[in-house]
Amino acid sequence: MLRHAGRTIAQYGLVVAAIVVLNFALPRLAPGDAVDYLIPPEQAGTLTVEQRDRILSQYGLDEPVPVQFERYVSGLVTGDLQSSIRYGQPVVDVIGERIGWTVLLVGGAVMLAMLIGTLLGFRSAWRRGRRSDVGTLSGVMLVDSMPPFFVGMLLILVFSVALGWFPVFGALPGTEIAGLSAIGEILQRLVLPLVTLTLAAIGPIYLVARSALVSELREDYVLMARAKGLVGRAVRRHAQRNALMPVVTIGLLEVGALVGGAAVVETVFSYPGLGRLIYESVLARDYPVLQGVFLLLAIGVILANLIGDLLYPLLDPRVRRPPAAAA
Amino acid sequence: MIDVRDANKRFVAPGLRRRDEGPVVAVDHVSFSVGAGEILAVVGESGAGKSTVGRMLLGLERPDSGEVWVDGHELGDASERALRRIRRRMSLVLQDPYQSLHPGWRVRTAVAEPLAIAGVSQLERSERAASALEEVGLAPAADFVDRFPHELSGGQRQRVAFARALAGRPRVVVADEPTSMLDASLRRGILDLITAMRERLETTFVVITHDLAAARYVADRVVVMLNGQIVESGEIGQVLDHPANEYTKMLLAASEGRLPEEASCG
Amino acid sequence: MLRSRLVPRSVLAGLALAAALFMPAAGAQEPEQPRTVRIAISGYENNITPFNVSFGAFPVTHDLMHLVYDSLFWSQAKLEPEPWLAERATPNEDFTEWTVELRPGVRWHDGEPFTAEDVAFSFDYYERFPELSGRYAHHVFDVPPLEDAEVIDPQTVRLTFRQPAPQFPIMPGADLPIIPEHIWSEIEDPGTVDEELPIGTGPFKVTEIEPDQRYVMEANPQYFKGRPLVDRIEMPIVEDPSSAFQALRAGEIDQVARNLPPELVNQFADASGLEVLEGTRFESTQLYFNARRAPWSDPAVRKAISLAIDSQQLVDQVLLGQGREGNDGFIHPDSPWAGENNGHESDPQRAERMLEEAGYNAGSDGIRRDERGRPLSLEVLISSFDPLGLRAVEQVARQVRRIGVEVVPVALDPATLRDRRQAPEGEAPTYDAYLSTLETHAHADPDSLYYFFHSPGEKGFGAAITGWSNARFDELSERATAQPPQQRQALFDQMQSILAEEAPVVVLWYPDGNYAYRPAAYEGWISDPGHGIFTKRSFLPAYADTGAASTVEDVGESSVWPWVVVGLVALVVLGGIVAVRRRRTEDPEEDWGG
Amino acid sequence: MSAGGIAVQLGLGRLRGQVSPAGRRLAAVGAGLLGVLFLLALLAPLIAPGDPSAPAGIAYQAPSAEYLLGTDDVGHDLFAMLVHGARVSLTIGVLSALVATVIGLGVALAAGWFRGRVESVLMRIVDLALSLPFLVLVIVLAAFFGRGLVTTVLVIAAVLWARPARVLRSQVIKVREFQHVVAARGIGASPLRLIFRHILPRVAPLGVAQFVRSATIAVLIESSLAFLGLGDPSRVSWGNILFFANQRSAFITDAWLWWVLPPGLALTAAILGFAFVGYAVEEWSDPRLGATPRRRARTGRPARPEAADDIEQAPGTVLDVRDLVVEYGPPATAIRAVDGVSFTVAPGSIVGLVGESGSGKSTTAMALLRLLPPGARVVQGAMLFDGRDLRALPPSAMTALRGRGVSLIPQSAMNALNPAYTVRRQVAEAAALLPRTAAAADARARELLEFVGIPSARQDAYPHELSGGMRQRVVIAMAIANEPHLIVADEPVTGLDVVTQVRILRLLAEVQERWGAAIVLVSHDLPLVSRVANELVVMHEGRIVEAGPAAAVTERPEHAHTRALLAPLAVQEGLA
Repeated sequence: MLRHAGRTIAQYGLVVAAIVVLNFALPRLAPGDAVDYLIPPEQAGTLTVEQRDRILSQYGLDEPVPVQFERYVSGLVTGDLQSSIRYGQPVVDVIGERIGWTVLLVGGAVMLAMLIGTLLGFRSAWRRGRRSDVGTLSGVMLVDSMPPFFVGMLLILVFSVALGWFPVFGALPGTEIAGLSAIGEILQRLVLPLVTLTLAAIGPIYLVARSALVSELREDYVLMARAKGLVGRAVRRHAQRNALMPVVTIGLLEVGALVGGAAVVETVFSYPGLGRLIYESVLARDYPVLQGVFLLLAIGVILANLIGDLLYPLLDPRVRRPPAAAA
Repeated sequence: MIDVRDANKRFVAPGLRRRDEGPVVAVDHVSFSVGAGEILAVVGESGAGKSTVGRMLLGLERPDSGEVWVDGHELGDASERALRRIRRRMSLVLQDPYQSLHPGWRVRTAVAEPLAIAGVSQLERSERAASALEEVGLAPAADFVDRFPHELSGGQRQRVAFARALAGRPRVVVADEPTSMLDASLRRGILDLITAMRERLETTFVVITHDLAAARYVADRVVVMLNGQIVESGEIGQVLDHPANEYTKMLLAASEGRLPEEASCG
Repeated sequence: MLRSRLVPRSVLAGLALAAALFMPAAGAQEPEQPRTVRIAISGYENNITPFNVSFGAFPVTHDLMHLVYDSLFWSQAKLEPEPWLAERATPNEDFTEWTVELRPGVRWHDGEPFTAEDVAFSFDYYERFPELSGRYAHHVFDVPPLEDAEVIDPQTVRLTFRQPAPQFPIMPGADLPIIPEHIWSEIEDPGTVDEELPIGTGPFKVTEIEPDQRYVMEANPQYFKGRPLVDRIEMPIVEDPSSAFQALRAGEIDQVARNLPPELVNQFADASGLEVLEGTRFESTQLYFNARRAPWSDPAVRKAISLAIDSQQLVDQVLLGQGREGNDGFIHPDSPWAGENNGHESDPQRAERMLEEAGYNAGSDGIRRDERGRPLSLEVLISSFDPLGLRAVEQVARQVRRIGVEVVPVALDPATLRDRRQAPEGEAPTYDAYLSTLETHAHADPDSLYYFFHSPGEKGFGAAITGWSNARFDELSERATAQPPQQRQALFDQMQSILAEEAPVVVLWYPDGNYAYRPAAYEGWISDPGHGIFTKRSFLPAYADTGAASTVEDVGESSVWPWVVVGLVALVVLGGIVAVRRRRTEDPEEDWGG
Repeated sequence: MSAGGIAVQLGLGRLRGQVSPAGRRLAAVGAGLLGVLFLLALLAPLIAPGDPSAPAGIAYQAPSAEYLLGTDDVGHDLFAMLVHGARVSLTIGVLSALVATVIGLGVALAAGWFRGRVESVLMRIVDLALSLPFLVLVIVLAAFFGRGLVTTVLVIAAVLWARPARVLRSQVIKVREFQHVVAARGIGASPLRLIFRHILPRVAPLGVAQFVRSATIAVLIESSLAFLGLGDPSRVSWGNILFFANQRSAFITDAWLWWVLPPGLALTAAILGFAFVGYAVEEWSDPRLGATPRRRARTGRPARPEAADDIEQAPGTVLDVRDLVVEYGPPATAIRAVDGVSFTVAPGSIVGLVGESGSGKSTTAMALLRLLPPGARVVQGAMLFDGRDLRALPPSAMTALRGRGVSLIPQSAMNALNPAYTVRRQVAEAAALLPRTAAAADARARELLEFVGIPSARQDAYPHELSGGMRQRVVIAMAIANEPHLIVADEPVTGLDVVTQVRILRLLAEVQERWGAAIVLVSHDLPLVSRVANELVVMHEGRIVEAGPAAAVTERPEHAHTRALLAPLAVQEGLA
């Protein structure tokens, strides 16, 4: 057990190390640097080399790459993620201001998508081949096939502009209000982006839930459950429990994909999440922010794996209590 | 022809299992030998390590310790390339006739595969494949060469598997439970095929089976395995008529539908 | 465990809850509330100090900051800027010294009095941090170089320049935000982001900063030009222009601090509840040649391309007529400095003749070659986020192809684009040309021709921008900068003629300014040339349009089509519910199959 | 390119599962959508001749006869743009997916073939690639290579390859152990031969599924990139049309109707086409998903069969099967699996139903419980049980009967237990069918498990912790939980080793003695069954060839087939 844990940790460690290196290298491989973004175009061409270097030195970007890397790594060790070039604030603060919105939006979307996708998928699997299954299947695939930005804009058009039910942009209430009404308005502004992102995430979860249950329903224990006299829900319960594992796996995989993928939706709705932060930081070559966000994402992916490792034993006793070797 | 000396093999349980269970012992200090043209039956329940022994004979598994000599070559330390050369003089027949043939290949292609590997020309290949098919009782071969496995019955498939195994005129054939998936009425035909081949080609056979009746029917000698160890071995008549080991006795009794009353819960 | 039977019920419950929660509150605007205007801005500007605004990344930067800070003068690109924090500024004979008398009784937002010390400190401070202050500082350290700022008395400061600075009231007088000494003297790193920092003398105080989401400002009741007519400005950040105008149309905001895109002008002008105000924008979009690189170093090639470009067609096609054709003399036709013979000469025949004469003959593919056989293929760098520019290059390519020159657009993200424009020290940049847009400063500042086109030297940037240099132009511009702007016109005319003949840049167009707003929220908007209507003067009683206060019914404009979609969606949903309900009555479990 | 076409080309039709009718319908719709779009792309120069990016008319025109979809902001003919855009979007989709799948396949083969360290390293890289935000990659790569078609394809492939790699790797590992692969290795086949002749073709169906799935994502990514302004704006693609539409306020004017909806819907149609086809390919590549649905479509619901009022159950029988006919497949081409089978079961007796595979014995058994596999149906006959015709019972009555009146010990009892629950819970669940308190059901479960030989110490085990024999005992405990009159045991000892087989049969005999239940014991092993059965029914090709008391049948087999079933080896060698 210990050796296994040790190896797992070592592997995760390697992944993190690789991510740290990539986080550092990838943004720097892109042409241009922060100064190219910071300086107004009409002035950009007028900077002398010395002036440019002075600006770069402000952000420690004039040092040789190995020195920068060393500073970055030692900063990581001490928990210092440096300061954003674009925002002038510590990266921790910049991310801190957005992570809540991302958790709300992406977390909410994943949960909703998991819930709806699983319910619909199970329902489809149970009625597979019948009209309601084919209807749901093609409906979900249709929704899944619409580019999220397209969905988002249509939603805005219908629900914001035509109906006026929901605001067009932003996460925060337009005016300073407190308490319940503020929460209400925050939720109200969350609805459209959340719906868009949820719709974008439901597809894979639904399909996995459906196919997982379909193949579970072919298992002999389901036949046995029916043969021993169980009906309807009791039979389904047998199979659903076992079909949950792949659903959880895909759900956790979706989290990572959605944080990045949310950039488009967050742009359409001017939602201040991490996806948009990544997008803008890439454009601004804001290396410290990129390093910070990617590290966070990497940790998130690893956490999702860990959560998976914790959840699987709950879902599957074969993981929890492996058979004795010689059984 | 075959000489296994004190071979050991352990497996680490794969997958999600905890690692502290310790490795599963598959083959535990096994030694036996088979003479040229002999038929050896390896008998035991599932999980006794029979199949691992079979795979070792082909170098598909390497022993952790001990030596496996086949036709004058030691397989345990041989390079992959050398192993491939040795294997070309050997052959393998597996249990499941539904899986042991490539479902997308016609019978002709499947049977000719060992010949293709040996570099036999296209023309000669199809001739020899046809004659191999007729040798195993699929005559006329022309009726079968263009069929796909799913167009054959289980017994026919297993015959095709034998035709393929024998097409390259191997010195040694390892047959892993060749009859266990077949209906009772087909079993005998396959076993007869093995003895016939031995007669005609002097091929050495290692037949792995849990079926004592089948073992008695084809084999010259038998090795009885339990939990990776050999518990008894010898001339087939000798062992089955006068079993010395309790386990062998129990197997015999069960195959006759009797159970020693003291036997514990299975 | 999950029970799929619960789906419809829980969904319905959720919908009901959502509906209860999200029904728009009726009568949001109560009479007792402070007058609030909601203006969508296009980007986050940090804490709105002159050192931290997004370095000019967004066009609204300037206007946003001038709500908080004041400068000594206020310019509307006129010859005589309006005194603002200064009451008057008097030059010495050769314009190297300016004595500035300040307005008395002005206070900072935190109550501290504004004095000459602050002005002197500001000039010193900008000079200390030339790199960081973005567009503001270079006016101090570069054009014209400041030598000394000396406090004469609490209301008077004397500024000494190393060279004659005849245009001082306009630049930097009208541009440079004056910052409070008592705050900034403590601050070593001007890039510090501190929400307490934005203390100015301006008409509005910053009260809330939500990064990437919004700013809130409140009126400065003690403002020396009178209490602003608006009590509170909320500025949500909406980067996507489409969303911003959607929000305006949906009534979520009252103004968008952007130019109304040409395609929306008519629609918004006709929309009930919205009004569109025209105003002069000192803005231009132009093609810059890299004049260091052959064959673009050949004036004949540049001019030929300029002649091949039909600027009016670009305006018609891309700007839908909402703009004016380019001026070969560069300066905006509405600028007081514009030359006499405005306009763009389009003459493809002459262009072809010029190229023939210069020896560029067409190859078999119709593309002309230079003497070394290289095709005249102009790679134009352009920001992939500039749709109008992308469209313009597309059209230019078509026009220029007619004279045998190929144009290859290369769309890049802005940082990459700027990177491509640079070259390692001592080497010439390798791009051919790029498209870019310039704002007010380039057209309203009398020294702009000097900055942009003088050969590299103490003050000129010319080489850095285009690599173009011309001795005659240098001489003319040097003479011009030494004179007060009012007396330069003749020189300007000559300089612009040179530009027109040599074509280091080709101005494609000057867009019209159109600004949409919701009169129901606020209707005092005025247009400040070069600033649009999002300018502090729009909120000041002395300037704002307080005329006919016609009540406008605030009805969200809507077209019939979204309703069709709503109807369809509703139908589908209803159909789905009916189908689901019908199915639910069937028992999926059993069948007669067995 | 339909799934079927690929299958034919690769000669893989026989490798895989079937595609369900629903899957076939979706595939047809998907192939139709893609067909139309590909045709549009192919014929673009004919449908909309000329350069689509040449300004055709006045900007912002509504659709008209001249411009079917109106014009955009600079007067491009949007219909021409749409048609030509299909080329770019589909080319990028297909090419990127191809590159990604090939890379993924290569990585999967390398990892699955070499295993060990190579696999660890490769799979870590896959993990890494899955967690990389693609936006940065896109900008970096686009900056290095420019924004051309090739770059876009490479960028998208760089984002996409990891998923196919992961999925295909596990398939490679599985296929590597397939018997024909092992056999080929056993005769000295070279790695190249193994990979290209054996493994690749069998991984291919999943590869095709992954390719189609990648194509969906690729089309989506391309359009998203273009929409974000990270594409090549000079390329006429659907995403690019949408980019300009959004940038030029199409959503605010009515222009969205002809400027946004068509490319948006075209994108949706392309992605949906790929997704539908991909769904069918996935069913086809994974036998677990496909095949016929469990029940027929709603329209095909047959009328309730007439209760066989006129037939009286033979006296002194617990079960009286008369002239039972079961068919598989569509009526026109139906195959008779059971063809006029009649037999009776006396209370408390064991009837051995014996025959080789395909003889119809298991179908008969499952028909008794009305748990026939998909596609099978009883077309004739009566199954009288306790005076009622099982065939004619309404579903609710049949359900009520299962587990109480008739119970089943299914084939492959190894898998008949739910891996997620303890065995005691599963037995208690069966016991709780009768009105019992939870505690009583649990007590009953303990008692039953004790009876079948599971000591209380092992009763809280999960199925996987028990040996095959013990699992079969648990299944028997479940079958007898409510003291049914009839137990149908379908091949209860197949797959167990010989010693265990005998023990389980002995247990069944005990069950019959102790509870007095009649047992229909289905098996292919006549000698084995004859040891416990009172009566034997021998089946061959759907018909009964011989029936009678066990002793009579085994000692004086009349039918040649019965003789073949009776231990052919033993006859010759005299064993047993």
